[in-house]
Amino acid sequence: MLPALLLSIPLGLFAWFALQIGPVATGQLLQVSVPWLPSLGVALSFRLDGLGLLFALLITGIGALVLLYASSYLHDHPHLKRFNGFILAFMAAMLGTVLAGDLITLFIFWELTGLCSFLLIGFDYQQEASRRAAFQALLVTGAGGLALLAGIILLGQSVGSSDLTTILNSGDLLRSHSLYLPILILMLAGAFTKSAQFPFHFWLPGAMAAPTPVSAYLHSATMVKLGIFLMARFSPVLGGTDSWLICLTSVGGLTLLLGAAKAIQRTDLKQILAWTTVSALGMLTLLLGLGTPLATTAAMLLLAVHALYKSSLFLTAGAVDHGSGTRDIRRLGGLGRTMPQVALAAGLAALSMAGMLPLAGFIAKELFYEATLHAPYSPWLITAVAFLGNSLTVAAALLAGYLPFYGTLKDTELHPHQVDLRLWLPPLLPALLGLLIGFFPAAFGRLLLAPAVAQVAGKPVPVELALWHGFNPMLLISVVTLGAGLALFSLRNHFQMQRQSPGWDTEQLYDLLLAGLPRFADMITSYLQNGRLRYYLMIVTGTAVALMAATLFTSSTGTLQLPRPDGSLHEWLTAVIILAGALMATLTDSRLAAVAALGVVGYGVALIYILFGAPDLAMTQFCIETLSIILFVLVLHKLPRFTLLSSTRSRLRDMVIALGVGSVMTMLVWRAVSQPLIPSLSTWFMEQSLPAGHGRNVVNVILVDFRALDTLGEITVLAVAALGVYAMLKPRSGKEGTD
Amino acid sequence: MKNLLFLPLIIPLATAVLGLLAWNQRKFQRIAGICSTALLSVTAVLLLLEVQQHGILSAQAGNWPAPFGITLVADTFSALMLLATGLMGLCVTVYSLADADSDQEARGYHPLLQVLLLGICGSFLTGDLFNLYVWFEVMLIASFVLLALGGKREQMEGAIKYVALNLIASALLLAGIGLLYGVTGTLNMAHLAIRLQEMPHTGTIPVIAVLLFCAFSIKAAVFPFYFWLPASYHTPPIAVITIFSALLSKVGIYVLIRVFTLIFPQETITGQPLILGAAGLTMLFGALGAIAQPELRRLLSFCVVSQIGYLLMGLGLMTPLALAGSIFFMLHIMAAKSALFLTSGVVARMSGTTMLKELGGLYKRYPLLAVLFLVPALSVAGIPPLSGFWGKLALVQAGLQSEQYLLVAMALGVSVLTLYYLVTAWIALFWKNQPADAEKLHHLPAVRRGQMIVPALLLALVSLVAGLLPEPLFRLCHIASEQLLNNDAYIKAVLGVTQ
Amino acid sequence: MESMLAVVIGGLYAAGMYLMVRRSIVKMIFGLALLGNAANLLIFTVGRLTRGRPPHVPADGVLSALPVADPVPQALILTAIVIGFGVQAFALVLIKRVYQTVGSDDQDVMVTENQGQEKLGQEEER
Amino acid sequence: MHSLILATAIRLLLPLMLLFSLFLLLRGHNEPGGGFVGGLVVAAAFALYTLAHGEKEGRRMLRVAPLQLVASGLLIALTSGLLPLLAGLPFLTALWSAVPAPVIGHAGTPLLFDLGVYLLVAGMSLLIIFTLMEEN
Repeated sequence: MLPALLLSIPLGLFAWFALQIGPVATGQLLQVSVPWLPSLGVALSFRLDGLGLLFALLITGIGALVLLYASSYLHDHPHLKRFNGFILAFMAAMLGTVLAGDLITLFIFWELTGLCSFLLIGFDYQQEASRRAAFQALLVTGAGGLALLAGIILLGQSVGSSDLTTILNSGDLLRSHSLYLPILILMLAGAFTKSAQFPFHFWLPGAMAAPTPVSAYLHSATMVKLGIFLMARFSPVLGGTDSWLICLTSVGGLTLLLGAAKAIQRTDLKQILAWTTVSALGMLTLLLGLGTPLATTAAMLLLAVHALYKSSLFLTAGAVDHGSGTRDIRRLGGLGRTMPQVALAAGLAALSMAGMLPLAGFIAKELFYEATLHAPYSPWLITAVAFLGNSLTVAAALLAGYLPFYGTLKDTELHPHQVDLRLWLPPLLPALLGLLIGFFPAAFGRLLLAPAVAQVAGKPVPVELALWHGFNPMLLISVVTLGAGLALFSLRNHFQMQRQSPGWDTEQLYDLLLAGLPRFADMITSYLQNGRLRYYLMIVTGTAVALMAATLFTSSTGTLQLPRPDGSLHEWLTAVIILAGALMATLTDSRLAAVAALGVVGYGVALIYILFGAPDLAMTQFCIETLSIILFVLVLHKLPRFTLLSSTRSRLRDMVIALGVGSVMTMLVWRAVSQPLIPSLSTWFMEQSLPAGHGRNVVNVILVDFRALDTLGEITVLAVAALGVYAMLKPRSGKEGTD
Repeated sequence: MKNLLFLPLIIPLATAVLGLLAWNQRKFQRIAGICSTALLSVTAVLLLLEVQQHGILSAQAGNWPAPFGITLVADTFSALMLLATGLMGLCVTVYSLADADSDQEARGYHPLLQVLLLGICGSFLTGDLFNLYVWFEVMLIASFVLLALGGKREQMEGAIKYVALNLIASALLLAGIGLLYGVTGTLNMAHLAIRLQEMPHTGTIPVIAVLLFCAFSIKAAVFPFYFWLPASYHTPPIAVITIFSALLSKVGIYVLIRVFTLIFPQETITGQPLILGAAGLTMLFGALGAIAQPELRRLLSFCVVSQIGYLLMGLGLMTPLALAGSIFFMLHIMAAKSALFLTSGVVARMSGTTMLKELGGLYKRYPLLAVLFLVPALSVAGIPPLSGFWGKLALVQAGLQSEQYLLVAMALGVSVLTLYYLVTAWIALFWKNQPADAEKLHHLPAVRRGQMIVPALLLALVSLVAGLLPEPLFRLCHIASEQLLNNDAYIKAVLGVTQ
Repeated sequence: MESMLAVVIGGLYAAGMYLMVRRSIVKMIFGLALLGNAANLLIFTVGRLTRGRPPHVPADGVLSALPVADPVPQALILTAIVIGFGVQAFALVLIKRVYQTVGSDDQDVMVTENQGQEKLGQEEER
Repeated sequence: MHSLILATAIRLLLPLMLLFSLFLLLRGHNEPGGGFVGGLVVAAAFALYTLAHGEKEGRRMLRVAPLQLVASGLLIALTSGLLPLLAGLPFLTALWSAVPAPVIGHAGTPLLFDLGVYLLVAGMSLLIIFTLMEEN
């Protein structure tokens, strides 16, 4: 595909979204909805509001940059076209999620982002690490996604609609609903997995196995922000409760610290950035948890600012890798001379990340501190957490944006070279945008931030951004933060030494789970599906009969009235003969005797049929029994003799089971025959047989006329049985026989 | 138009008879097989339309009035199942053109397939309980022979287990039908429904319900009755497993739904914990079984078991939404799972193995094949917007409405497991490098490849389209479930009277 | 007589069940045959017994007032017997083929479906 | 097995048994009997013949291949069910001749159906017996 044509898609979309800034800022809400599965109340529905617009601009804007960048970065990759396709699909899925106006629509696109990210993270599928990371990301976010599904269904059912506008107006109903807590937990499970919150954070650094453009796109601006988006989207209806506050601030704070601490222990550029992303996602969760208008404003600003500087840094990391052959900061240095534009981009982005004046990051950090200082509970603790996280972030920013470009090259084996425009322009643009926002914060705040914040807060919030607020506590903390960051940076060798001993992380838990699952499954399966037919038979029959017995004993009313044993001597004799035959068949160790015993049973049953008015049955039974005996003899003499294979113990066990089956059946028959007889169909058959069926043998008329369809099926069975015998015994030869 | 109801029986039976008469005319048998399945599909479409226009249809074999003669009934549910049967038959017959070897054909492969379809169609249409037993046996004996064709050791071992366990089911079924006749004096299902409504449900009737439930559950491969399925499904050729997995266990579920909504609605409600428990455990143990398998066909066989749990879930919940979800899920799983089976057959043909360890490296050279496996795999795992998602959505919604939280958690948890093992398999087949000592990939000739890929592609497309445009199909499923839960229309269509 | 036949049916089920769960597949086929007979006899019994009078219409076409045997269970059993015969014939030949291919009639040798089978049942029954 | 007496006896018995089987088939509608039992008698007759004369001779005596017998039996039964469709009646509806035919009384499609059963059962039994004997 032509790069220009390819780029025109995200750029066109970006331009369209940019045109909507004005209308949305004035409070317009764009909505389209088409019924999709009306039977289930599902509509494919979209709405463009402030929150969605902010995301949409980031998605399309950074998407365009990434596509441009990849056209150079992956230019000799055999699957570049596939890559572009995946990125565009991913972009569509992202847009669908952030613009969704219906719960199910939102979920569907949410899952699609996970799927596209699977393909993107595993893009270099030949590498084991890529496959592993892709699978991990899919599994973790997929599992979270299903929790989310349960959550949104409960949410929809509680409100009685899956339409987002309706839901966003039902905050009071939901917060007092009995299902509030399950809904919250399920939705947060989805959000936390997607946004790599503790304890699900590990998949994000793992996903760095993806090509750098993918990381830049997925892990800065888009996919990982979806969890944040979800929390922001539903904070007007789910937020504002204690559970929300505690859950989000604690998880966010923990993630923030964990990510930042891990970041400065890394030496790989992408790993550093990945862990700072985890940290930034923690900050955002923390801020959303606080839920004050101030915190919400800070969150939205930080979100935008982070997307800009982090995408820029990821792209520069890729450029460094491309131009020098490594991303290891211990080997790099002085790249500013060979690739000045990249160095400029990285420098600006790092300054924004560190929260330096006059970049956008500074404003975000000031707001952040202001929000934590005014937190609804333990403001000092939260501010301390924020301070620690920010200081570490400063150090990490220096590691990623300063160290590789200044000083001298540490590894002289490397031969860094300049990179082309398509590799340095994409990182430079967002970095410059960060600077631009720093200069014009008020316009940005009014046009983009305020509508988004209004959506998240559920009410209009005045947003007045300024670069300089004068000397206040926040500035003081900022300055101290910078100092602490510098100090941490100077101690970097110490931290990176620590890295030698791998610390414990929840990833090990995941690994343990993943390794344990097949083993557990194998254990269970080889226990249940053990290959031994007679256990299957025992379980199947045993369960069926046990269930029947249980029902028999619970469902019966009154005591069983045994039918009076009556009958003449020859009837009793026949019955005894049958039983004796059955007993002999089980006990004999001679095959011939067993066949004979079987014959005795068969003929005995035929006798019963004669005695009780069924000559047709008896005739058939006699014929069949005879034929069966011939077949048994023909087959059996080719088979081994009976031998005693089972131990006495297992034979006893089997006898108990068998007697259990027998007694349940006996009792069932007793019960059935003791129930009153209901007039059956036979009167009609008797009456109609001669006049309508032209036959006096009612059984035969039933077989060939009244219920001829049964007989048709029956003879089909016979035909196939014959065919089967023939097919099984037909010798294997190329030449076909005559029949 | 009532004679339309007989066509799904006449077409495959006549084709089978012609196939037997023309025993050595392979080409004729193949063409006849394709014509028959195509005709069957057309008939099913006509039936479906007819049912939508005129309501439930019934016809009396031999022109004897119900409940004395045998009734055939088509409602939306059975018409949908018939349509699925026709299409599955068509796909598998086409696939067999390339996949069935001459030895199989010389042993009557095509007529056997037709008899199998006959048994399935009969089971879907019949309104008579004993007649159902007959069709079950027709289906069973044909499946026995198809399973044993070829005579390899593993096939023989699988066949003996399959035969033994299914014959136990038949014996239970027969006893259950006999007892039910003894207690109620009738066999016609609509008539049974009326008579059982009038009778007190004490003594034998609940036991008979349990007995029949167990018998059908064996056929449907529900926990803990499913052992025969994984023990045998990995042994026959792919085309045979495909039709088995698509239709045989589904007939069991169909009959469970039919009998327990029509004849034993009361027992279904009292037995709800039991049914739902069985559903949950079927899902879970099926999924665990699939995870434990190092071989593709066994993995997919266990996957079949696992999905059956979801089908049973709808019956256990007994709400219109749940049943509609189950029916939708059933149709979805037929298409998606079969696409998966057929594609894995192509993979096996090309690689000469089905062991996951020995496979690999197909993504690079055959990206289309990778898509053809991935789309149905994701659909089975319930990833939107493929067909599996909607079925699962309906079931989960219904489960949450009925406050069956544990079961819903299980259904969703098993989804994750399904995603896990299917994607693991996909990675092993396509992304992973081919092991160094593996055989070179066989390149299949174009015609043969087409005959194998087109059916798989068609089924994958069905899953995709049913996912993107679910409404028409789902509405039909909803109508079907409404018809199932309101017996009156069925009874009126059969007996001509309301109760 | 029904009560006695119920015992016979139970006995047939028990014997059939016991034979089904033997290790030898040859015994299994005997078990199947007994189960078939048991099911038929069950239908016959619960369809209620009538001594001696088969469901035939007299030559003059006039039905007598005396009770006759119910023809419906008889027709069902006839169908079931025949189907059972077909299935049994097939199963018999299948067992022969299984024996020929596997080289044993011992069920416990037929466990190729489960490669890692050295886990259960090993401690038992040697 | 090559007993001369049996061989001769069966040669005489064979036509008689075949006649008896036809008798059973035809009277089945009114008295105990019918296509199924009749078919089994045919099978028994040929089985005995085969026991005496060997499997090859048995097949020769039967003239048609058992599988063809099975197929034609099924075909006849199916046809008897299809005929009423031509008259616009449901599948398997019985059609009867207006005037009673000699010997069998009323002739109708149920008789045709029973004939199909008869042929199929005979063919099926013989197919199995021949195949098993051939194996031995």
